[in-house]
Amino acid sequence: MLRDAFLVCEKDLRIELKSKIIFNQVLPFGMVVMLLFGLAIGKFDSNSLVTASGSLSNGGALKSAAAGLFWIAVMLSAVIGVQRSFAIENQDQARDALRLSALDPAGIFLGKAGALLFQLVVLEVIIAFGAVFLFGMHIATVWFFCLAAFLATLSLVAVGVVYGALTSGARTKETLLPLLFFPVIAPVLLSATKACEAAIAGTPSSGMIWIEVLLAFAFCYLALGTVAFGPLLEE
Amino acid sequence: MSEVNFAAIPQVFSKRAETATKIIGVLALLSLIATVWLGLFVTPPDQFMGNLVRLLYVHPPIAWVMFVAYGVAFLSTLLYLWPRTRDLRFDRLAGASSEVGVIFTGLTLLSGSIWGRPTWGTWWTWDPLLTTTALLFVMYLGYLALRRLPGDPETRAKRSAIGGLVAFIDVPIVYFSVLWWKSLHQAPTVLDPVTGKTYIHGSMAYTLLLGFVAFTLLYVYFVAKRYRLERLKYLYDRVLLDEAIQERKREAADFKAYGADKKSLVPTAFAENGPALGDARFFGTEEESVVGGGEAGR
Amino acid sequence: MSGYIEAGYISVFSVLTLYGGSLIIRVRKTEKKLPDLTEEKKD
Amino acid sequence: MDLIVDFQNAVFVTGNFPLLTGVTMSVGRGEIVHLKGANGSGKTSLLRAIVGLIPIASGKAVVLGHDLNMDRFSVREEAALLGHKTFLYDDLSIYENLRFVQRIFRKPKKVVGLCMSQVGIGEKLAKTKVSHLSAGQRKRTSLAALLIKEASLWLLDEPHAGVDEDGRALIDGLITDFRLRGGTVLMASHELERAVLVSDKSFTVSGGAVTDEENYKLGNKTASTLSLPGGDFYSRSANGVFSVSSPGSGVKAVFGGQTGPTGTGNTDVA
Repeated sequence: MLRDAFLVCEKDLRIELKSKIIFNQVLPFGMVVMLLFGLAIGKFDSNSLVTASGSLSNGGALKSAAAGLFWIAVMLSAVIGVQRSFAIENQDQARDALRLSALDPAGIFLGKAGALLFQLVVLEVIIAFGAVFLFGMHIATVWFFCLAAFLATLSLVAVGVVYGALTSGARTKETLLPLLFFPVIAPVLLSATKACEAAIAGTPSSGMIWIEVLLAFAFCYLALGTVAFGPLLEE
Repeated sequence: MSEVNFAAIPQVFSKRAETATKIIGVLALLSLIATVWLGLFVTPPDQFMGNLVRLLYVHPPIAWVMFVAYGVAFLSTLLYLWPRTRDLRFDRLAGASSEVGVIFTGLTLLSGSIWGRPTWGTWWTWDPLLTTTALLFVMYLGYLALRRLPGDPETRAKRSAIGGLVAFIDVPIVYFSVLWWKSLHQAPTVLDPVTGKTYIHGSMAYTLLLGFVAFTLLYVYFVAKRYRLERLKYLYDRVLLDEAIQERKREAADFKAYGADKKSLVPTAFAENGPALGDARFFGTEEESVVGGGEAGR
Repeated sequence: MSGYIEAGYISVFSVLTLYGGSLIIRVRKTEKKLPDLTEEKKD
Repeated sequence: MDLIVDFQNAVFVTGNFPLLTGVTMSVGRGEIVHLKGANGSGKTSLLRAIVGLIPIASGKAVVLGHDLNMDRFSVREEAALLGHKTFLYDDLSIYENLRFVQRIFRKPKKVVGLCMSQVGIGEKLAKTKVSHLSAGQRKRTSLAALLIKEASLWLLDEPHAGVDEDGRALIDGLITDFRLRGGTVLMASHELERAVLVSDKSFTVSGGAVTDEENYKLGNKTASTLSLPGGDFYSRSANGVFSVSSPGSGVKAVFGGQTGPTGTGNTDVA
């Protein structure tokens, strides 16, 4: 199973290396979202408008919402990442090739999830830097931020790959995936935001409970995906 | 015409079940009328909430039905997934119950919001229960959309079961995370209008109880109807499928008779039957071999 | 009574009526597509 | 002769559409079967059904000894499907695609180069992204993938479509070569002359069922010759006997006639 996972993961990453779709399209999309947040929310922040002379003075509204905005940007990018991950399998019916390959479905699930995890983590690092620059986000406890982000991404990826496979055969997959994905992922958004706020404030102990929620979530959905992926491929 | 042997199809809704559904429907209607009458005109206003207490006879029963509906849906999903009890009936029940559940979730939010406005002064508050309910509403809308995707019944059932399971695992996680979220923040104190501060008068208690009974009966009636609808659709799709099979067999027979040059070889079943679902697994009409058989399908 | 109560009752029961009505109509319609089904299953 | 494919009134359905309405057919080991039929008659579905990609609705279907009613998965490891689509990842090069296949099936690495040279893909071409390839080159790539799998049953969906004359000769050569090694082939093809050249018999598919069977071995086809990748010649005589011969050592194998496929060195039929 792990061998199969490794194979699929390597294949997906190699495709990304060649096509650079995530890098060239999804990442800029995340950036656009960040900028739009700045425009939409920064506007209400009278301080930053009035003191236009004080070059980088970003005001309270954006700064206090930075963690949440960061995660919304990541989630929006994640949906596109999931769609891309399954678009790969749908081109030229490669999905049939996977079915014919007699690879372990659990391995395929873990492999696809692993590749997506890696891509999303890279994406998050860059978006996080964006948040630091654009929103004036200052992370006091970096390791805690990283831990929370990793666990949250694990959950995003697990749910994403399950729903990606669930909808990838459908004609309406582009619209259906976000509808299914976002409500289910809501607790992850909440927990990740709270944990990251704790990291920003430099009080990891207060964010520990959210790490637990994220852990529980990631565990549940990774287990479910591993078990359920076989029937999902057989559509 | 179709060759489906209806006698061979196991009938789920017997005459008795249908009569029972009708009786439950009538009972539900009568008890609802009684609840409304008692709630609006007979019971006295509450000493704290005044006339607003009259929403008490509607909102909690609806919320209760919502929980029952999702509970039933979850149980039947589990029963479907469990290999020993795997049966399309459970899939249908899960679908029916969650659709009714979505309706009642919408009503819970609606009536709660209408009640909340005069009581708390706000249409909406980020209370754990409210937030969870709202997310539940969206989540199950997605689940219903997933159920509507085409595919043969077994595939659809499996797909929906997995989707439903994902959604259901989420419910407690959502609830507790929102609970902790609010308790970490200083939550605006939301008073629960049912507990503590309200004296439940004798007639009020009976009316509330009647409300619970009435809405539960309504739920049963709705689910029975919805289940029946699903079952009928399933049978109808099988009729369509059967016709499509006969059509194709005729095609094969034509081929035998007229040879490869005949134009009509392009399958017509595609064009004539729109997208619908069916399952040949239970067909009783496949006995005769097509190969070498020109008699098929007339 | 304040308008909230009327609004609550009317909205709840109209939604329920609409849903129930559409359900009954849909069942009827599908039954009509399968005429022999509902007739024959008495025995 | 042991049966590789044995279908008895097998029905395969997707959604409300009956892909196959009751197929009865049997294919023995070492047979090359040509599937004829109009577009939409069910040839592709039949091939996909054999390899276990479509759930069986009713009837009996045994492929390579696996009952599809019980197990649709074991077949997939032992049979190979050359689809109408090529099952390749557009963004990877030919070599990378084939490496993925080779690693999936746990074959030694050198097999990739071997199979590429067998289908005439040079080293330079191997580094090209699949999305840049022509239809013919894609077909060759998926043929190489087919070879890498080393299956005992080939299911070829329109192998001759979109391929130039050299490519067709290559495909026919590969099929014949495969037959020499005891392989079984089912091939859907509209290219009648080419299919007749390599096949033993044909099934006609219409209305989602096999409606006719014709035995090519019984003859009255014109004689023709085909050169194989190794320099051997493959020929088909007017009475329906196939033979493989090499310029050096004479006739290597003979098929057809009354005896069915026979092993190397059997030269007495013609």
